[in-house]
Amino acid sequence: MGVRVQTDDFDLNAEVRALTAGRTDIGAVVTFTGLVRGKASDRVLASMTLEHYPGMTEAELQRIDEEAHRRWDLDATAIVHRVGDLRPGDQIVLVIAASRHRQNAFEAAAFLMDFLKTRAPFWKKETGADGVGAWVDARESDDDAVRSWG
Amino acid sequence: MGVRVQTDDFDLNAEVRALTAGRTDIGAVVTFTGLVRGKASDRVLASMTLEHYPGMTEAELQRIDEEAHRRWDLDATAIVHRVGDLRPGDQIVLVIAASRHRQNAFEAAAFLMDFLKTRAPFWKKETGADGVGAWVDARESDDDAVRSWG
Amino acid sequence: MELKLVYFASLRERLGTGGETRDIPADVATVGDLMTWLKGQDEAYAAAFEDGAKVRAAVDQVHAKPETLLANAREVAFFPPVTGG
Amino acid sequence: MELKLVYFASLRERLGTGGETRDIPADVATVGDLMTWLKGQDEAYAAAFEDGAKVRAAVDQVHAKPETLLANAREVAFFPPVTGG
Repeated sequence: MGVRVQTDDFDLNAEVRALTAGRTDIGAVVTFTGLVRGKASDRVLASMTLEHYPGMTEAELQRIDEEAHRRWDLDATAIVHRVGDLRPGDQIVLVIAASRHRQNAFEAAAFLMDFLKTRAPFWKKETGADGVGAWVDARESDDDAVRSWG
Repeated sequence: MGVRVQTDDFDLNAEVRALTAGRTDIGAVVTFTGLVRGKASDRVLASMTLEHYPGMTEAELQRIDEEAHRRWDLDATAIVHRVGDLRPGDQIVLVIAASRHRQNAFEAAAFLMDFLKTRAPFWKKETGADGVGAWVDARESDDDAVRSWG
Repeated sequence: MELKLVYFASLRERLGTGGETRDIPADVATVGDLMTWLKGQDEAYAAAFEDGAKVRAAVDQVHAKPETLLANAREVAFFPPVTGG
Repeated sequence: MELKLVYFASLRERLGTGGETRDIPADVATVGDLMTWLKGQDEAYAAAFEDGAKVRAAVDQVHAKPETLLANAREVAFFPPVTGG
């Protein structure tokens, strides 16, 4: 239910607690954390810069989140995405889905990530250890993942 | 790769960091946390007691974990399960699957939970607000979930 | 054959014990045989093992079926379907 | 019609600007028309919009297709396929 775009890092415990604190109706919490990998197609990375479309990003994440709540019986969800300069090992994105039952939570978290990947207006530029920058190409497998949800 | 059975609570951040610290090859971390719900089939719970089969539990969790590593390309996994007396809202179980790509991590985490639910020798006894204790019945949907993995 | 038997959860409560060591006749070859033999011991066992479909077993800490051979087993466990997670 | 145009990522770099306000002719009715019209402006636009399949658009911050009508749009965005997450 909360979507956020920020340059700051996020804290997994704090984000989960914000959803579950004081509640005893939630039986299952699934989190997905995306991290910057140190190698991309055999290229060693020095850093990654995330650009986004302020305004549309938040609106689109909100739309994706609402769609997840329409499709599954969820008690709480959260999406946090970082922008700006990141380094290998840094956290990029966090998705949380909480529900009474585990299958809803797993499916909704996977759905949120699949749709975020193909619809939320973020763009990654990688800078190699050689100092050369290159925009990341979109992956066809991500489009396939979205189509699989019908 | 680590499986643990303990009475103490666990810390999500610490468990994830133990798997990812100092690594830059992991792109995706999926966690599942199971919590004690305050109501079970309209019965208000005061507490829950988890019994297990010491020795077999750890061995079975290890077997389930190894099977996940055979089926998916995973960088790291962890399973932590609590035993003893728990209250509504308490954490019961944690599963973590880390991989280069998100689909592996999602599928492996769901697989670990489905198999843990039907194979790991744990038994829950619920005590209602009325003081009456009752062993929890196994759910057929859990058996179905395991069969779906083939 | 001397065998360590262990019981868990509702089965442990019904039998009033978490485990015991028993001398098992030589013709008790499988887990199913053992359940049948235990049922014949007294009323408490008969009641606990009555609904065989609800009793699961492990031999030396590995899940077993009624047809699983006891062979040189040291420990056989009986328990209801598991409910962890 | 006055329209705010915004560009992101590789498209922004190619055009050398993150955005501009343009006066669009009345016969530019759809997102596709707008792309065709921009391509005719100069070589930088022609190059940036050359591979139409790799350019995505949003109208007033909602994903759009080439056939999406501009109608009373205030802001149109062009960008490559997204790569977040």
